[in-house]
Amino acid sequence: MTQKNGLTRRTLGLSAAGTIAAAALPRHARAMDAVDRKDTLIIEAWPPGPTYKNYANLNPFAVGNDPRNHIVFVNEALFFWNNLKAEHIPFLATGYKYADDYTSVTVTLRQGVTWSDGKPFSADDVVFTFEMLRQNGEGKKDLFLSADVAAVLAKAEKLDDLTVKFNLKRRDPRFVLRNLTVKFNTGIFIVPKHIFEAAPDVAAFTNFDLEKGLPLGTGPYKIVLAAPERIVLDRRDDWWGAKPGIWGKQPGAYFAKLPAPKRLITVPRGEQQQMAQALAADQIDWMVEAPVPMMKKLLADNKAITTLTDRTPPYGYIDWWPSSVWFNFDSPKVADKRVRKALMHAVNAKQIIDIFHEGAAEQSFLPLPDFKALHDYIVDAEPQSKAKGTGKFDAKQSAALMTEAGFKKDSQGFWAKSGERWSMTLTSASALDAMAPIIVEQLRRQGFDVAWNRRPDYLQVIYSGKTDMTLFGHLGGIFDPEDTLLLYHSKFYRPVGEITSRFARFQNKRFDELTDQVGQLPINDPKLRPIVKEALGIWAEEVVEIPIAQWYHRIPFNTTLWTGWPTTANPYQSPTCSYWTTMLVVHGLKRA
Amino acid sequence: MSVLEIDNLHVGYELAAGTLSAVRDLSLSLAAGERLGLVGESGSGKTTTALAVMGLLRAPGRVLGGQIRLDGQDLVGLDDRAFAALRLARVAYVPQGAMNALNPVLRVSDSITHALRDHGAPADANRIADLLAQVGLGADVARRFPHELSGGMKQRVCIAIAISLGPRLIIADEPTSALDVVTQKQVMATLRQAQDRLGSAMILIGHDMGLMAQCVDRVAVMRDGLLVEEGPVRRVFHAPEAPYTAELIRSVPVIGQDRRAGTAAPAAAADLLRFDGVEMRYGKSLFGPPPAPALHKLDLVLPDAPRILSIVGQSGSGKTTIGSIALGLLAPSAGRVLWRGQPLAATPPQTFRREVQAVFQDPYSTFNPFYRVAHALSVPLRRFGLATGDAARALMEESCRAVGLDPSLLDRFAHQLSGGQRQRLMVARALMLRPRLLVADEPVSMVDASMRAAILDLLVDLRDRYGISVLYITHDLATAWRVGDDILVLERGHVVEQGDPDQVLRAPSHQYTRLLLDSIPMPDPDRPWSTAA
Amino acid sequence: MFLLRLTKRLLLMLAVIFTAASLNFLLPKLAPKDPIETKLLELTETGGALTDMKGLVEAYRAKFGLDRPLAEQYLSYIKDTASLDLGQSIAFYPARVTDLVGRALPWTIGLLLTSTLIAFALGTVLGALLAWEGAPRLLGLLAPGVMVLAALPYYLLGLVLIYVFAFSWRLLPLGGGFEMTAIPGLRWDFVLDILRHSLLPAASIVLASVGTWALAMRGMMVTVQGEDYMAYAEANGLSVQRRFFSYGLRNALLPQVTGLALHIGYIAAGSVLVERVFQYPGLGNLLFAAIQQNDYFVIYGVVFILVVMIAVLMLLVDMLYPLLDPRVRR
Amino acid sequence: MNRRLLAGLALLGLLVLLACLGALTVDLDDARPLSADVAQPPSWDNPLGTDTAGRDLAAVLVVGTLLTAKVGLLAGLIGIAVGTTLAFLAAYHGGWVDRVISFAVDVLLTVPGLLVLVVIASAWPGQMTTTLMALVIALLAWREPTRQIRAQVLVMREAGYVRMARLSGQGSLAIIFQEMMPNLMPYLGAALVSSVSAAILASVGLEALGLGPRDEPTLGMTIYWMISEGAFLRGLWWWIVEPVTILVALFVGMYLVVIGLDEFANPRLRSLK
Repeated sequence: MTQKNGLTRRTLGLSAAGTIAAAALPRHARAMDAVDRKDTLIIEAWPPGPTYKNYANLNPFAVGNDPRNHIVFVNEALFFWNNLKAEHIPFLATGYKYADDYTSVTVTLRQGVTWSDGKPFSADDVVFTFEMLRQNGEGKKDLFLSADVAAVLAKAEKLDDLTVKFNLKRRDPRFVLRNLTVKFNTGIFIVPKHIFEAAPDVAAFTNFDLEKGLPLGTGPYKIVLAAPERIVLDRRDDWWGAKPGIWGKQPGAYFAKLPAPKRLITVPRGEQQQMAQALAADQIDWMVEAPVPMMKKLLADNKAITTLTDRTPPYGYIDWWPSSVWFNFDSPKVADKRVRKALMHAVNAKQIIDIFHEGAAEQSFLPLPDFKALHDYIVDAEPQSKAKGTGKFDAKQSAALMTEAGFKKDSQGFWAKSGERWSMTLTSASALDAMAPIIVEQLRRQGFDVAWNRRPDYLQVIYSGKTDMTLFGHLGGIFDPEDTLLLYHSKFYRPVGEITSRFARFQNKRFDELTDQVGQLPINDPKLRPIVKEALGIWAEEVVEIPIAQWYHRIPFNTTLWTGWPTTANPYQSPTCSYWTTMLVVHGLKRA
Repeated sequence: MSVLEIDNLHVGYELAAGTLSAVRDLSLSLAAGERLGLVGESGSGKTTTALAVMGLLRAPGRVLGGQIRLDGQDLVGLDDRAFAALRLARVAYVPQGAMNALNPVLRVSDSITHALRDHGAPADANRIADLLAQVGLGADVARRFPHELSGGMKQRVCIAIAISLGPRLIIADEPTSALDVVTQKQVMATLRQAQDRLGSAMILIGHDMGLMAQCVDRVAVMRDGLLVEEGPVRRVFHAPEAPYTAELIRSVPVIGQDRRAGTAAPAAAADLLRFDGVEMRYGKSLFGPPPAPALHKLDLVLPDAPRILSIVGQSGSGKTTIGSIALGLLAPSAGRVLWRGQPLAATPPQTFRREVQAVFQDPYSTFNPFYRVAHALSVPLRRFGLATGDAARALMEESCRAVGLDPSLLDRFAHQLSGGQRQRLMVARALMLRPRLLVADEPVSMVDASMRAAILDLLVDLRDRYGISVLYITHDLATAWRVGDDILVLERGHVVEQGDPDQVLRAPSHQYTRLLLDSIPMPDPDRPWSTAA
Repeated sequence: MFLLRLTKRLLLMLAVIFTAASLNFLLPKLAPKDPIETKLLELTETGGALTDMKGLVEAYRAKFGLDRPLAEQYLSYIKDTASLDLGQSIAFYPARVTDLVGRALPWTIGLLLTSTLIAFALGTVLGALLAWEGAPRLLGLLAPGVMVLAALPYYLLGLVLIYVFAFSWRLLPLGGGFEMTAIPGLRWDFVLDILRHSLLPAASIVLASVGTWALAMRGMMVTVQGEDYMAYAEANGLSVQRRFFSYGLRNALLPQVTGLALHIGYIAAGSVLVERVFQYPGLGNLLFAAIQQNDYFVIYGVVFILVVMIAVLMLLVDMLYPLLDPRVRR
Repeated sequence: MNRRLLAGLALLGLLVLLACLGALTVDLDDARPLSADVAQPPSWDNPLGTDTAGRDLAAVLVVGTLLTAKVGLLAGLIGIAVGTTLAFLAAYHGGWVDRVISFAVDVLLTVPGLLVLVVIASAWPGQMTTTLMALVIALLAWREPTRQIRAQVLVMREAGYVRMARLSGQGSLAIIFQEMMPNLMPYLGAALVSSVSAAILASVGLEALGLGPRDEPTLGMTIYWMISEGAFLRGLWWWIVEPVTILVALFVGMYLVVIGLDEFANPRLRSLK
């Protein structure tokens, strides 16, 4: 009797729970048409779940804005970049021309582009977007990326409705690629002037009001529902890009039609095992990322799951984030080059790759990702790195260097100097949490008393230089090595305690000179190769870091409902759903 | 025909170690309208007998033999359901602890309704009011909760429930032991009237021979599970056959007999303890009205000579408060307490502690369960620097012998001793410390009747042989009369009368004292309770 | 008299809330983690190096008043909190804390409140039966199981349930509030979906706490059974049901109810881990995310709500207890 | 001795025995990464299998049990010591001391413990260790003991033997330590074990949230790694079953001891077998 009672009570209680929860659901939901699951693409989005904390913010320049995934379906950029093919894709723009001295650039815009409210897209919008950022960067500084724009842009001016001239503060042959082109998680989307100019405080402007048609963009999707747990976008069949003739002879003909999914649903990033199971169960179509062991399990569980390299290793493509153990040049513990080198020879990158990547990655010898655009530079510099012993596991040499530097092993087998054990800390990026214990253990086995420092404020520890070593990736060059070299440029140096994004705190005059020279030359200039090679030689000589491995983005997608994903044979875009180029992948999908 | 017949009843507890008999060879019979007193000390088997009749024995307790017949029906071996139906409907029970017998979260009307309904009887407001009226309670009582009733009212409610279904037999298990004498008398009257009206038989269980003499037709005396004596009340009281019965009757102190007063008060001796306008209010109230005083401006003098001062009053009269103040455990809200002419606050605590000791009502809780009982005696010896080691042990053993205790008891724990032994130990402790003043707060109220006289005699001994003054606090006028050199009667914090017990109790001038005196049940069926109540 | 007691009790409650809120202000400030730097560094970690972080940091510090002296920040915090203005999130600027909390609260209350009440009801009856002498023998077999469950923390049980029901047997979803493909709305299928998702987390809470309630109840019931009124009820031949429910259960329940109110107050704070394990979109998850980013204002907001909830519940128990127990009515 | 107490002690004893046996037979250095092949099921070489960083789980569980017990004991002991002291101060002294202590407990009981623990854990300049973890947990571990023991002392203060001790000239300290403390022992014992249990609960919880000492293989960290490295999805059952089993045994054992001691301290509960 009791049990029966209990069960009914439970059911009653739970339905009460359900009603409460359902009642709390979105005020922002609009009446929605039912769309078949077969026409729906479900994407795991980047911001960590289980909820979007900021789902009602579609302002690309708001600092606290996480769901940029949705901005990418609503707003579009002047240019995109396809990293896999090193291809520049004109989008809202059709082309650009630098002045001879690279102090200005003129961009021509595409004809026939319209905002979702029907108003034409024009040079006014582009000028407005960039001038707003520049002025903010010179003044209030509270918009995302505004300081970066203000650092280089003197003024954006409209020449005519379809032509914009960007006057620069200095010679910059990479202005278009860096600022007008969207790739990975960088670049600037164009926003409508007639909406944003009405906002009194752009930093606090949410650009979100479904009733009023906000957010308003040029992109092919409009948001129909935004809730903490879901964002739903429906295809706009009046998208400008679907009109015949508008793309001219531009390659990538897949633009000239409406994207196939009638509806996109994004869910906040979940716990990996949970999302993997959802993917295997066809509940979602596209996952942010899966590490190798999980990928193997996924491929085994569901025949419809595939990756860029299909069902074979490395199950993905190289990302801009090769992993390294970075030395903090301001730390007295690693100030001696022999110590750095000894540490380097104590690390066995092969073993790390075998365990962490289950063998599905390559060791790296440079701070550069092996991109198509960077491959030549790697070919140039890798032999010289190897010659200097970079990335070589050699316990004997490690010990010899330590002895040479005046160290002795203490009773417990750890290196000590004048009786004092040489204790060091290694701090890791969250994505490398599982790699850190392996490295720490390798170092300890060679007598280095290294402790893994994983504090809740690890980012501040890293960027303010309060650790001896950092296990991290590289957010460097994409289309050429300049951005990578800038990671070591001393003009960004800040003393320990102050935040700087260049946390190597490396200072080398010659290296600075070479980097500055690179910055003056346009990409693909043949003069670049020897300069870059010399700079990377200094990097290897000074043992700036211990390169570990190329970082792979392993993105599983489910072909049960959607096919046409990028493949090695047709790498039309990086298939990463957390990148701002996601929309271009959606353009390529077909219904299964 | 008899309502109840018990033949050779044998009740025992079947334990792993063997069977422990609680009642043996008990035979009794009871006719309609008859009242039987079942007398005995704790452990004598009287309550076990009642439980057996009602089928309430709990495992491992069991009826091992004999018969219990109610109106000719044999009850032994009935199942739970049959017994449940029989209870209240045919055998009603008036509990001992009426204070806690009523479910605290139910209104009186609910308690009555439950009793009626569960026996298939209708229950409505009229019926309830009628029942309450039969026990002398107003209809408004029905809406009240137990905690809103006085002890006497609660007991009456229990009587109302007991008679609600017109039972053949009422078992009243010490129904008034928690009540003061005045209320006891009223409740017993109500119970008897109700029983008379129903014409049912009644068993009154108790140990108070006075009460028995006043209330029952026949008396059965039990001891260690055996029936010692049984007979009409007059015969038993006037010519007890068993020596045990005689001892029980004798142990009831009676005013006017056997007084053990000391010497006359010395004139103009120095004061030992003096209360000057002492007043006590409990609790503080930030807002609201100030709480009523537990003690009104009290003046009290204890001369510096061995005397026993009896303080008498009902519960709530403030007598225990006087004891606590005298012990220095409680500071008065107003007035002064002088110890040998010095304000108490100015007396060195160590000296004062040595000179004033106490014996409390509940001797069990005054022993720390963690230690052997010797601890309670050795600590003050050490603390007051009187003796240590072997000397202390010798002293403790000596005082044990002085109160008639085997010194080997010192090495036991409190729960291994009887109530009387524990209380004697406390007296031994007082004796050993030779204080000037002993505060004895109800020292015999939780002790079996036979032990009572012995302990009271010990108090007298303290005075006479060791020169210790005693503040004897009690609700029992008879014992106060017996040992007191002076008496003080308290009513709700006021002293209504004080002086020589002979005068005060033989010729009370205050009607409250008279009321108390009249309410005492005399252990003599021929001296009936006066009808004054 | 009642009003007086209420006033006094209210004053005490306000004092507790005020002190707790002040403590709440200081705690996150103790951490070396700067929420603005953290936020920007997170952007840097994924989005490439920001050239001039300093300017952004300062702009936002001024925006949130974090550049002012601590005492001044404290005063305005107290003032805002007193007027129930919980401010804006730092990490999700310009989202309002009230909105964030308001969105999370129903999930937490829906899941935790109902499962706690179910556990309470089941546990109380079970505990009472375990102590009841006339209860079926079979129940005794449950006792060890109940004891094991009582000893286990929610999250451990949650992990076991996930492994068995979600991974091995794939009967129930792994976590989340509702299906990935589901479109929220007030429809039956959606409500059912929410129920399906709440089954495992609810079960882990119910199972893990049912034992605790049962054992507490068992103890009280044993005590109550020793009371005179129980013996008296039996001596009056009252029915078993009557004695069990109106006499035993009813009286043993009193301290349980006090426990329940306190427990409800703690569930939100105490079940962060359950919400984490099940990726449940409630207050616990919000609080944990805020703590990770040291998002002062969200922490302040969530903790303040929790503190008020607990304090009010304690007050309610104090004030309502007399209704349950007539003895303390004055 | 009652059955529950015995069962609880037996369970805890078994854990201690296993830990000791393990400490003798297993190379404890194998609890560090790279000690064996990764993600291997139980085998002759690694009787309890290995995790994805190549830790030998047999060694991990031995070391982890000891470390977790250390955290629990340290925090629990501090909590109970501070709690008892404050409780006696409050209950015996009364007046404003009592009011201040009770108010502090009231306030702290309304603040979510996790928040405080996380904040303090991250405020520490160095890295998290098990000892630090224990100290952090101890910061809040005294609240419940204070409240419970205070109530107990308030009742005991009224006992006849305490009154008697005062009449025997015992001072406050003597009354507390000689008269009250011995009778509180079973109660304090139960409070200590629940305090240890609560501390272990808190530490495992914090660790499972990723806030634990990453360099030390406590049971909570084992749970953390097992979740974060996808043991569920990859079906590494031995990695899940083993730490969970030990934690269950630990919690159940302590729980049985607590209720056993409670029954000991509160004879009324004894009547039920």
